Amino acid sequence: MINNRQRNNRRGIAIVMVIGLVAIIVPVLYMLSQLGTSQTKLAFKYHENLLTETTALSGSNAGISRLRGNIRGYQSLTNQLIGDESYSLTLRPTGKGFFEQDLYYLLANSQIKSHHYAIMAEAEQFNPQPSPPVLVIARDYWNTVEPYEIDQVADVLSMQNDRGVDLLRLDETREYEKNATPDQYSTELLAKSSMLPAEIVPDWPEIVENLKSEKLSM
Amino acid sequence: MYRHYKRKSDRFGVTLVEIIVASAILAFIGGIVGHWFFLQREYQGRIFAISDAQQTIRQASWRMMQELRTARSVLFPRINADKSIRSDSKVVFKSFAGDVICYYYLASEKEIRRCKIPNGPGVPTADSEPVARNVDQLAFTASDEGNRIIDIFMEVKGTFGLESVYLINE
Amino acid sequence: MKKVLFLVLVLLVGLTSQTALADAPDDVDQIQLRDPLELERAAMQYMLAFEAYVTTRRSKDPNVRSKMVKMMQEYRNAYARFLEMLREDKLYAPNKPKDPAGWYDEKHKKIKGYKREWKKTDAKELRAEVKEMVKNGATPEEIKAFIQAKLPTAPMSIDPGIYTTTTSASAFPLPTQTVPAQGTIPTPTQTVPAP
Amino acid sequence: MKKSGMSLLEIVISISIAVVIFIPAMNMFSTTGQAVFKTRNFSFANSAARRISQRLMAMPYEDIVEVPLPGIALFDAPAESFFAPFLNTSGTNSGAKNITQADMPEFYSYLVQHDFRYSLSVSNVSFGDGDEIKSVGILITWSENNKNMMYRLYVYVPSL
Repeated sequence: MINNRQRNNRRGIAIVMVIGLVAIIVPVLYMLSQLGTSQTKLAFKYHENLLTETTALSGSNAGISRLRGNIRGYQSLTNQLIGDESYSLTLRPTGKGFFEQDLYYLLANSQIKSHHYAIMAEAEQFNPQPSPPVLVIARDYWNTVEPYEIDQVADVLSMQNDRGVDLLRLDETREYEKNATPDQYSTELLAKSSMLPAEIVPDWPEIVENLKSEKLSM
Repeated sequence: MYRHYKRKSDRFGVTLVEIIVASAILAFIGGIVGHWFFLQREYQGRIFAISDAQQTIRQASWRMMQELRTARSVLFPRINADKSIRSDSKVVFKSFAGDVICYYYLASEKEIRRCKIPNGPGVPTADSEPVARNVDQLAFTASDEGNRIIDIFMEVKGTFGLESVYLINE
Repeated sequence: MKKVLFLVLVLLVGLTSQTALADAPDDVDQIQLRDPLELERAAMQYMLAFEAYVTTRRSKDPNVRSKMVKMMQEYRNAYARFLEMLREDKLYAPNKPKDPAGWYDEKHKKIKGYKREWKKTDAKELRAEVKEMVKNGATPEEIKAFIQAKLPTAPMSIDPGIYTTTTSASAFPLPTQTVPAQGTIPTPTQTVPAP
Repeated sequence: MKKSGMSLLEIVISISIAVVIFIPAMNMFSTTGQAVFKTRNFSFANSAARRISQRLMAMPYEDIVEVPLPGIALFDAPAESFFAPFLNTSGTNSGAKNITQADMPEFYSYLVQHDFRYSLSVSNVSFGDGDEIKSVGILITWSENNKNMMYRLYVYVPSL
C-alpha cells in the first residue's frame, strides 16, 4: 500500500519531468525551425537586392526611351511599375550643348524593403528634325546602394560629388593614355608584370595588347 | 533477529529483474533516438553546407557584379578568333574610373581574390581580404563581340552559382 | 506669422531649385573662348561616331557586328577629344553638372554683351548617310574618313552682334566688329558703352 | 486496498505529450532541409533569369522574340540559346562545353532533376512619340517534389 507522501512524490517527479522536457524541447524546436527560415530569409534578401538593381536599370532604360520620344524638360516620376516592382525616375536638365541639345542628369532608383539601388548618368537630348525619335546619347552610368532620394537636390548634389571623384580619376587615366605613345604605354604596363599576382602574369601580355589597341588616341 | 527487516509488502526497492527489463527498454529506446539524432546531425551538416555555399556565392557575386556593372570594357577573357566563347578562371576589366581591375581564382586556397592595377603610374595592389572562400570552381566566360558581357559560373560544395553582367558604360 | 513666412520661403527655395541644376562656373574669367567652329566640329564628330557605333550594335549582320569594338573606340576617342577641349577651356568640371554652351555664353556675354546663337541641329541627314555606310559594310577607317570630310567647315552658329551693327541703327551704338578670322578669338578692342 | 501504479489515462496522456513533442522534432531537420533546398532552387532560377536579362541588353534588338511555354530547357539547350555553349577553356570552338551529361554531369543532373526551363513574353512599350522599348517577361519554370514552380522577372530592353 502506498501512502499519500509517496503518491505526492511521484506526482511531483512527473510534473518536474514534463516541465523539464518542455523547457528543453521547445527552445530546441524553435532554434531548429529558425534554421530553415533564416536561410530562406537570406535568399530572399539577396533576391530583393538583385531585383532593385534590375528594376533601377530598367528605369534608366525607360528614361532614355522617354528622351528619345522627345519628352523634354524636368521630369520626376515615382512608383513607375515594371512587373511587380516599381522604380522612380528623375530627368534633371543641367545645361545646353553646342547644337542646342539639352543636357540632363538621368537618375533612376528602386527600393524594395530595406534595399536601395540608384543609378546616375548623363544624357544629351538633341532636337528633333523634324520629328522623333530624337538622338539621345547617354554616358558614364554610375551606381550606388546608398538610400539616395533622387528627386531631392541635396541627395543629387552628394551623388554628383561622389560620382565626380570617380570621374576625376577617369580624367587622369585618360590623360595618361593620351599622353603616352602606344609603345610607351605598353612598355610601362608590361613593367608592372613583376608586381602582379602569379595567376595574372601568364596572360598579362595579352591584356596589355588589348589595352594598347584600345588606348585613347586623339 | 530479523525483526528489523520489513515484510516484503512494506519494502520499497527495485528487484534485479526490474532493472534488467528497464535497462533493456532504455537501451532500445536510446538506440532509436541516438540513431535518429545521428541521422539528423549528418543531415544538418549537409544543410548547413548548402546554405553556407549559397551565402558564399551570393556575397561573391554581388561584390563582383557591382564593379562590373559600371565597367567600361572586359579586357580578358575575350571571345576566340573563331568567335567562339572563351572561359578563364580570372576576369580583367577597365573600371568606371579607367583603372584595370582583376578578379582571379586561387586554386590552392580555393579563394577568389581582387587586384587593382593603376592605368597610369603606380604599383598593382591586391586586396588583403579575399572576395570569397571555399570556392570549388570559378569560371568567367566572354561571349559578346563588343566585350560587354561576362558570365560568372561558380560551384561551392555542389551548389551552383550562375550570374551574368552587362557592362553599361563604354 | 514668422512660421508662415519661413514655410513659404522653404517651399519657394525648394521649388526653384528643384528643376534645373545648372551650376555657374567657378570663375567665368578663366573660361577661354575657342573658335566655335572647332567645338562644333568636335561635337559633330562624336555625334556621328556614336551613330556608327549604335548602328553596329543594332545590326544582325555578323560582318557588321564584328566592327563593334573599333566603332566603340572611335566614339570614345571622339568624345574624349571633345571633353579635352572643354577641360582646356574650363568649360567643364567633373563634379559639376555639364552646361558647356551655357558657360561659353556666360563668358561671351561678359566680353561682348550678348550670347552666341548656336545652331539647333541633330545632323539627321549626315547620320542617315553614316548609318547607310555602316549597313553596307564600310570599314571603320572609311567611316572615320567620311565623318572627317563631312564636318562643318564654317561656323554653324551665328554671332548676333554682327547683324545688329549692319542691319539696323539701334538706339545704343554697339561696337563695330569685323567677323573674326578663322583661328583665335580677337581680344575685345572696345568696351560696350553703358546703356 | 489502494494499490500503487499508473492508471491507463495517465499513460495515454503522457504518451500523447511525448508524441506532440517528439514528432515535430524528428522531422524538424527535414523541413529545414526542404526550406534550404527550395531556397537553393529559387536562387538558381533567379540567377538564370538574370543571365537572360543581361544577354537581352547585348543582342540585336530585333532578335528579342517570344519564346512560348513550356519554354526551352537549360540542359541540352539548342546552340545559340541563352545557355549553349556554356563554358570553353580552349582557344577554339571545338573545346566548347555545353550543359550535357557528357560535359558537365553534376550540373546537368541538377538541372534535369528539377527540369529547369525558360520562356520569354515580349511586348513593345512606348513612353514617348517615336520610340519603342521592349518589355520582356522572363519566366523560369522548374519542378520540386512533383510541384511546378515558377519565377518571373520583368526588364525593359532599349532599342539603342
